[in-house]
Amino acid sequence: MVPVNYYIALSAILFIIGAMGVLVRRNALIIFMSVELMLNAANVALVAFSSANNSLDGQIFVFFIMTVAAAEVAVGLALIVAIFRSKNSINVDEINMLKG
Amino acid sequence: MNFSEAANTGLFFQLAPLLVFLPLTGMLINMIFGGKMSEKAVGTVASLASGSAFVVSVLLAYSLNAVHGELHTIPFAEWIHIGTLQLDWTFRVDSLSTVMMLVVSGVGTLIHIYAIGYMHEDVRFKDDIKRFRRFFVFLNLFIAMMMILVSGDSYLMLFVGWEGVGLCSFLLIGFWYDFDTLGQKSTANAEAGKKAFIANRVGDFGFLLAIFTTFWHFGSLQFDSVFEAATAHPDPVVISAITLFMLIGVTGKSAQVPLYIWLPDAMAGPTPVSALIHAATMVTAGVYLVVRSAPLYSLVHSASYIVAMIGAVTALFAATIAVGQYDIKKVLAYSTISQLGFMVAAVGMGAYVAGIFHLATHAFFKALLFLSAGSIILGMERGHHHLAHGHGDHDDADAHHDEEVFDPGDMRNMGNLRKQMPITFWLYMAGTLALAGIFPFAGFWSKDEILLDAKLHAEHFPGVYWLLSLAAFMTAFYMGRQIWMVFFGKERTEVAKHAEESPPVMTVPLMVLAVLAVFGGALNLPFDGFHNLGHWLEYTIGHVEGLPLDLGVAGISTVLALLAIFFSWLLYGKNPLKEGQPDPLKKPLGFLFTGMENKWFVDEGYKALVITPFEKLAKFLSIDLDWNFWHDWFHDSVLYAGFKWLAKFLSEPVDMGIINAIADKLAEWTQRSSESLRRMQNGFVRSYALSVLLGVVTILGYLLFK
Amino acid sequence: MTVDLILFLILAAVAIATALGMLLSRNAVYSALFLVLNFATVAVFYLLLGAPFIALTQVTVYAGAIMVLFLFVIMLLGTEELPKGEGLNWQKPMAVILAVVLMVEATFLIFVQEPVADLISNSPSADFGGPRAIGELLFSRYLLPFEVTSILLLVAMVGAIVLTLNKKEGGQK
Amino acid sequence: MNLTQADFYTLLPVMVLTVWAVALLLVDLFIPKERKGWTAFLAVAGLALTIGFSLSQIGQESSGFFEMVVLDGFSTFVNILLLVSGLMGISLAYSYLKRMGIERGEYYSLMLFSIAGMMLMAQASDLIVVFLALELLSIPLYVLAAFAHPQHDSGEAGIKYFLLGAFSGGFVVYGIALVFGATQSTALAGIAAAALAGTANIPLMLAGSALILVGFSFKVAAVPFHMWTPDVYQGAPTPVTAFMAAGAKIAGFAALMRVFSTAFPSLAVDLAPVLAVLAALTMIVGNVVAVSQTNIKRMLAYSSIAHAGYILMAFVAFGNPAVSATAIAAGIFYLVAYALTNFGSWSIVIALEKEDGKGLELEDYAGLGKSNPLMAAAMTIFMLSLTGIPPTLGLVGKFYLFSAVIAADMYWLAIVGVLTSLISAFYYLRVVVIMYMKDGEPKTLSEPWLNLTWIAMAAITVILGFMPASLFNWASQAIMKLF
Amino acid sequence: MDFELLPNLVTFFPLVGVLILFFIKPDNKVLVRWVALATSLATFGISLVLLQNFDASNPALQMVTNLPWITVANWNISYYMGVDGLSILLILLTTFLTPIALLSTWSAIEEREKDFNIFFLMLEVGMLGVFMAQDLFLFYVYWEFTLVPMYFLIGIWGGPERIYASIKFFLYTMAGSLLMLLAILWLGINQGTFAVPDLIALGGIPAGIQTWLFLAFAIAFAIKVPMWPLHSWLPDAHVQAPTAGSVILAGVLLKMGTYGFVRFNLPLFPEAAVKFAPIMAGLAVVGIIYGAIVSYYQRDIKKLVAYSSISHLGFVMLGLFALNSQGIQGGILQMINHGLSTGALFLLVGMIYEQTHTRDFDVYGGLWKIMPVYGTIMLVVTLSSMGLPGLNGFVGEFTILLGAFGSEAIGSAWYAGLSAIGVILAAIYMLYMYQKIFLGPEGSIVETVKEHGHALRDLSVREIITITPLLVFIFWIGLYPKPFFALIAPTVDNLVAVLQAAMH
Repeated sequence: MVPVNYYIALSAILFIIGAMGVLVRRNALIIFMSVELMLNAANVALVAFSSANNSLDGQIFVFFIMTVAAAEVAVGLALIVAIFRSKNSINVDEINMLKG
Repeated sequence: MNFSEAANTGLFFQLAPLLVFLPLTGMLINMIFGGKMSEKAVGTVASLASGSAFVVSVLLAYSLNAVHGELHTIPFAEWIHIGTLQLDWTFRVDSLSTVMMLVVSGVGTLIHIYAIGYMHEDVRFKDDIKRFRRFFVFLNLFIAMMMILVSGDSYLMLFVGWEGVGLCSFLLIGFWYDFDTLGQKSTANAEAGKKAFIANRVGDFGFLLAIFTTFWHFGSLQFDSVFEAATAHPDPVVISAITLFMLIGVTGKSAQVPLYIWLPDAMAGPTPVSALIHAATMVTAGVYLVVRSAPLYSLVHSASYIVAMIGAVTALFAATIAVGQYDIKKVLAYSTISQLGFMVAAVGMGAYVAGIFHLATHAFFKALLFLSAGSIILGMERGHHHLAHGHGDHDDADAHHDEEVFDPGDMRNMGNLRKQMPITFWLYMAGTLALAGIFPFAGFWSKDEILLDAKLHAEHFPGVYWLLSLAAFMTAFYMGRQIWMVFFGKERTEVAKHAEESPPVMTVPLMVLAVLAVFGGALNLPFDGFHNLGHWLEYTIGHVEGLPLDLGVAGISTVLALLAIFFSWLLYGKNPLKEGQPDPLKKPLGFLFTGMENKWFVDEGYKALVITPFEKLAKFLSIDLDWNFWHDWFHDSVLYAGFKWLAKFLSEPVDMGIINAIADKLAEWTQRSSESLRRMQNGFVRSYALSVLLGVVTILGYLLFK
Repeated sequence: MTVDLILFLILAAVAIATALGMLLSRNAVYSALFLVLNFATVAVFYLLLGAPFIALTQVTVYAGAIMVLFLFVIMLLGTEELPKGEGLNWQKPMAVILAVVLMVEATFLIFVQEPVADLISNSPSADFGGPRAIGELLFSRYLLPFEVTSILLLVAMVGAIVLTLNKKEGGQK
Repeated sequence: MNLTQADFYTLLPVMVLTVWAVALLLVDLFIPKERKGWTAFLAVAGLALTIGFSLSQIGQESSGFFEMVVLDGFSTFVNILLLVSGLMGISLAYSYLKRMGIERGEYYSLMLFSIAGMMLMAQASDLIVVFLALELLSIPLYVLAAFAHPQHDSGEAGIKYFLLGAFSGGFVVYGIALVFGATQSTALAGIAAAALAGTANIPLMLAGSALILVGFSFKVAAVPFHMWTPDVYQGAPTPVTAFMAAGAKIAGFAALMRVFSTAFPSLAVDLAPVLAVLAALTMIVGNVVAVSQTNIKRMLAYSSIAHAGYILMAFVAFGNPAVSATAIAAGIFYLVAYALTNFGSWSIVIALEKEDGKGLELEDYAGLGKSNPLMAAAMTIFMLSLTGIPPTLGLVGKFYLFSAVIAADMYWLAIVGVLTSLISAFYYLRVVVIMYMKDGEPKTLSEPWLNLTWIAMAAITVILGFMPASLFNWASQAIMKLF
Repeated sequence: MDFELLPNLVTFFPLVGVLILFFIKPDNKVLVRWVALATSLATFGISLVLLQNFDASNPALQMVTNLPWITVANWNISYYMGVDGLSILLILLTTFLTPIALLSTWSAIEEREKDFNIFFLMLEVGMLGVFMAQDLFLFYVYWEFTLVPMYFLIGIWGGPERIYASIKFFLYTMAGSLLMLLAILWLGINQGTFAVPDLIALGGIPAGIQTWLFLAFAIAFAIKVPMWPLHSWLPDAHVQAPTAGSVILAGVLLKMGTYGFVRFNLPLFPEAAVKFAPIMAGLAVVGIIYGAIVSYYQRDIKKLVAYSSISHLGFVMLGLFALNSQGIQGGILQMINHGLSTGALFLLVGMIYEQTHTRDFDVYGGLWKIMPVYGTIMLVVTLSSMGLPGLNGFVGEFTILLGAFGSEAIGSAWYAGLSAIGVILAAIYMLYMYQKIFLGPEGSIVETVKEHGHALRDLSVREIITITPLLVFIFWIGLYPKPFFALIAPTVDNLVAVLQAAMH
């Protein structure tokens, strides 16, 4: 049997990669995808814990997270599209009129 | 109840407050109604106010005599009561204070009367008639303050008067505040007043410390309780401290070395002021203070010696300067300093009677001299006006300003005034002889007593006698010089030729003073059965051995004085000074005379050592330290700019700034990142995310590894 | 080393590789596809961990629906590749440093401090993690969250419409 | 499944509001475009109705939905505060939207949804509900922030808020996962129980709680999770900003209070220093940076960050039963004070804002003291209150907070608080200076709802400044249930 | 009538005027002026009734109002007002100076007069409250509240640098008072009450903590006083403030600082007070000398007077920290004296400024001749400020120096000795000022004013009326200070007893 630690470690790695994506990519869409990866990593941890704890709560939570992710995606993509229409770019580095 | 009954029962003592309030009333009347009164009326009110104070003084003296000098204190008002600090305004009538009262109000009244005439002309020469009234207001105020000084029953009341007369001195020196002594527009007179006040304040500072020390060691400021406590527990350190602190006050008020510097400048005041305040009364307050504190001074010899030496040194020092002066009033001013030195030396040696005796005679003859000098100056002014305007048209102000500067007080401009101003001449002669100490004039007796004391106490007070004798010699010399220069020889200017004699309102009081100057010695003749002043003062300062006339001392001093006058005749009388000729002493004495002429450069020394450093310090503190450093640099640059910098630093988020700095150093991207630095303002989502992650990492790090 | 472990390691390698692929791809389409692969791999993990329902949802909803949406948008906007930008030079190194530190912290947390229970327990019942068990829970204990999610989706829908409709009407009125 | 009356009762206000919001969406379809004001009134009616229900619940306690949500004094207090904030938010928006040409019915629905999410957050007693409530409050706010898009920088505000919100949401989720792994439970009570029973993996739980803290800190804009705030506050339509500054903060703090004091009291020793440092950093950065701002919205944004720092001070005592009750009561009180003052000042910002997005620089306030003395006076009161000068509510709030910190013997934190208050005086005063001491002719908008808002807020700020006791008593009774 | 409520009436009566003013049209300047003046005069009248009902022989608080105000959790805040010997004179000074200051504005303030008067009356409320509050929180409220109107008075009606000055004033004061707030909170929480008399009665604060609390309070008050080196705000505020503002600032607001010391620092932390006495006295001495020297170098009349305040208040501080009855009584009386003299100085400077619009020494000179009444009054005030015997300044300075000289707490006569130098320096800078303005030949300003079409005139009747009351008190206190000391003495004796106990 695989120790739960390994799963958590994997989830941590994925999470960190996701976070890195937010930090280093300039494409709003990819940043967004990276956030999805972070959520996904959390899901892995939850399912692993759920299995280890022998409790379905974790899995249910994963389900909700997926739903929320879907909702976020709807709003997020709409926002990105809207921004693109006015700025003709989804480079987050160019979305910096507000600063100081 | 008849008069003597009233005197015997001490009823008159209740009049003591009037000493102060009569002059004050005069002052108030002139202040409030004076504007609508004629000059004569104003002068009369003021003179009456002062004169009535004299009457009261006489009554007090009479009553005191009637009760055999028994001390009387007349409580008048509570002043400050805090805990053990009980300060009341109580009048003290004893033999010492009555002498002072008599001198002050007596001489004062005469000078008031004289001033009516003097100021009448002075205000016209200076073209500001309105100021006539102000003069008498100040003068009355001065009398009131002087009365407080001499009649107070505690050190504090003495101090009140002490400061009060200082104020009057300031006001009167600066009376012609918009002129200088030559009548030119200037701040010089005002500065002189300020100088006097400040020098006096320095003295007062010492006096204050003396008062504090007294209070905290003897628990009171009332004279008798202080003396009682002091004699009960004579702690030499404390009493030395008190007496020496007091001495600072004395040097300030009585113009002793090193604080005398204000007095010569004080001649900027109208001449009656010089006579009254800066010769006869106020400046003797220091002498009075020492005599008043006799029980303290007699307890510590070292302090007394310092007092005596200061007096003696001053006497000689000022006399040397007087020799080199050309201004008639300046000579008298330095002479006053010198004579005050005699008095201080006397009281320092414990010769209180001699000191007070000289105080009184000096008041007479020095007032006489000053007022006569005033008469001379006015005479010169009259001559000057006569020449300038033909008919003495005072109103032509413009013409007045355009004239060449003429100094009516410069002895080099005079000469042979005996002819133009005969009355003044004779009066002046009386004063001069008294001052020079020629038998039998008043000065002879009092000065001799001091010299005798100095001689007798030479073992305890070494050097004093010689200094004083030398000073006495110089005194006779410079007075002789003055007489020859002013009254004899040829007129050195046109003005001198046209000088005019003064009116009776001025000369009559002078005559009274002249009489006093001639016969004043009668106060305390050194013969058995006389010693009147000594006996009178015994009531206050205890028994004093009346000294007999010492022919040796008297002879030496008389010979010295005559010799000095002879020398002066040789130098100034035999070959009168010509116009523009330098002083004959200049050659033989060389740099010494330069020193005398320039007052030994003391003023310059003060300027270099005290005033300039002070101004520099003030400038440094206010401009550099307080404003540039503290206000601008510290507040604006450090606090404000530092804060702004911090705000800016943080607003380009702090973590970014730090990271930036580190990154720059690590990778040496400095050049390349200058462009990105500019763009690295805010507004980048990714940077914000970085900040979030940084927070996460930090918090987790802390929680996991703490 | 058990088979499970070997399988895990292989899959983990794939998952990490695909995640890195997403992170590093210059082209957004590749990124999206890598992410789909990653999701699929993770779904296998879910199966391994006894969560078949979640695994299925992962594939259909996440990998299928959501990622397709992403692809759509990428294509729609034509933003597969961004022009090379300058700026924020220090951002990447800092991110890497932070990632490394975070990694260290995670390792410390997971393996050093009080390690989490060592083994995954065997699936206790056949139905553990199956649709039925999940469904029952969802409609009893988790009814409220379930309802909230529905509202959430509604809100998201409205929001998406508001944001895009705004533009269509020309923005200004 | 059997839903009981208790289930409904517990969540009654939230449900009413949600249903109303859904209904409003539908009704809005039938309201003509030029009459969108009706939607606003309907939304106000819904809020009023909900306030009525909430008021009726004062003093009631219950729990429902398998203890996923609770109703207690605390939640009722926060609910009412949130609903009132909603009311004010709408009163600010009513004329603004029309003026800016972005008046749409969805605005009000989205607001109601967001409020529902906030209320749910205050009532949640399970991490799953907390998470969902967080999303429910956030998603409408993302949309609202971008509501004026493409005008001004509204879109930018929206996307920044969204991306960073989602990013921080990831941390919350991962945190919850860790806590779940450590304690086998997502229920707040269950977590606390596991920790108490010793079955929990404490390091994991600690890490999880820290990540959850990050999420909340993001919502309340604590340093260093604050950086979105100025940009978003500036870019978002002003009424949204005002609502966000109050509502999101209240909800965030409410959840923080409930989660941390219910689920993690055992971690207090470890977390308190973290909170203290966060509070200090937040106060320092917020106040210091505010000084260099020239845009009033940005300045108020930093001010709101700073105030988050003050409120955070109330938490440093959490876990110390002797002082934490009053401390948290003080925190709630401060929240109220902040919310009221906040709405007051934002409403004046709106009154001066121009259609073209101008009128938001500080210099635009020059001469307000002359041209509109009453408004300037109100603004002055708000600024004084934010600074903490008597006779205002702000002083009392600071007084309570600082005394709580001192009671907890955290003197250094109190001193940081005091010093940063001093710094804050600098920029708040600048507004006053500009209004009264510089010349200008600012045009102000006079609109009944707006006027009502700032006049009422100014009055309340002063009156409560004199008589804060009853409000504070209510606040302290409200938090009793948490301990 | 229930006299117990008098303190409240005095404090809040100016609000009546504020209310009336709200309903007057700003254009109606005459009415605005009269309403404000009448209100302040009425307040003064009421404060005289207060004085009449004040039992000078009773050292305790009198006419007390003590109502619970905020009693939640562990805070017991009360609305606690009362009067005792420490405050009665300052209350009277406040009510006395306010109408005078208001009267002086009739020609000086030309725009927004209504606002000005409203702020001024509000300021009076705050100041009176400060002197009467006996609850720390209440005190803090009043204390901070005074900042606001003063801030506006400087910032709106001040000179060219008014904004800078007003902000500096605000921030400096607030900086100190925030630390005080922390100390207040510590006391309130740990001692269970905010009421000062109760706190004094409770006592028992450990010496170590007393030190910190003392410092926290002291910094707040020292900034207000201002003691060297925290004085940097003062020259700015004074110079920029309008005349009436300067009068009140110097006359009353600065006294809040010294009052704070004697009201709170000394009785609440007696041990710390004893411990700090030499340090505080040292700072006071530095302030005396420093302020005096710096004054001397000023070329702006107002600035000179401002710096002289630093010197004068140094005397007050020295007296207070002598911790004996001479020092403290002298200190309190000197607060009044400084209020009168410096208030009068600012008024007089304002009067000439209205005519000449400059305060630069260099253009002045010889005014005594042109304006004899003005010159004479100025002379009296100058002398009072210098501490000439017979005028009020002397009584205060003398008792202070005397007290400090023998103070057991300060422990060395050096402090008083050095401070006495301040007496010399005062003469130097005050006479310098007097000379520059009034003596010497006429300055260029005479011509300048003439060129503008009107000659310099002597004081108007209104101006004389404004200044005369101050002169009366300058003489009264100088000649017969007994009634004033009588009001202070019993309370101070009590205080001294506490301090003596702490010393041994």
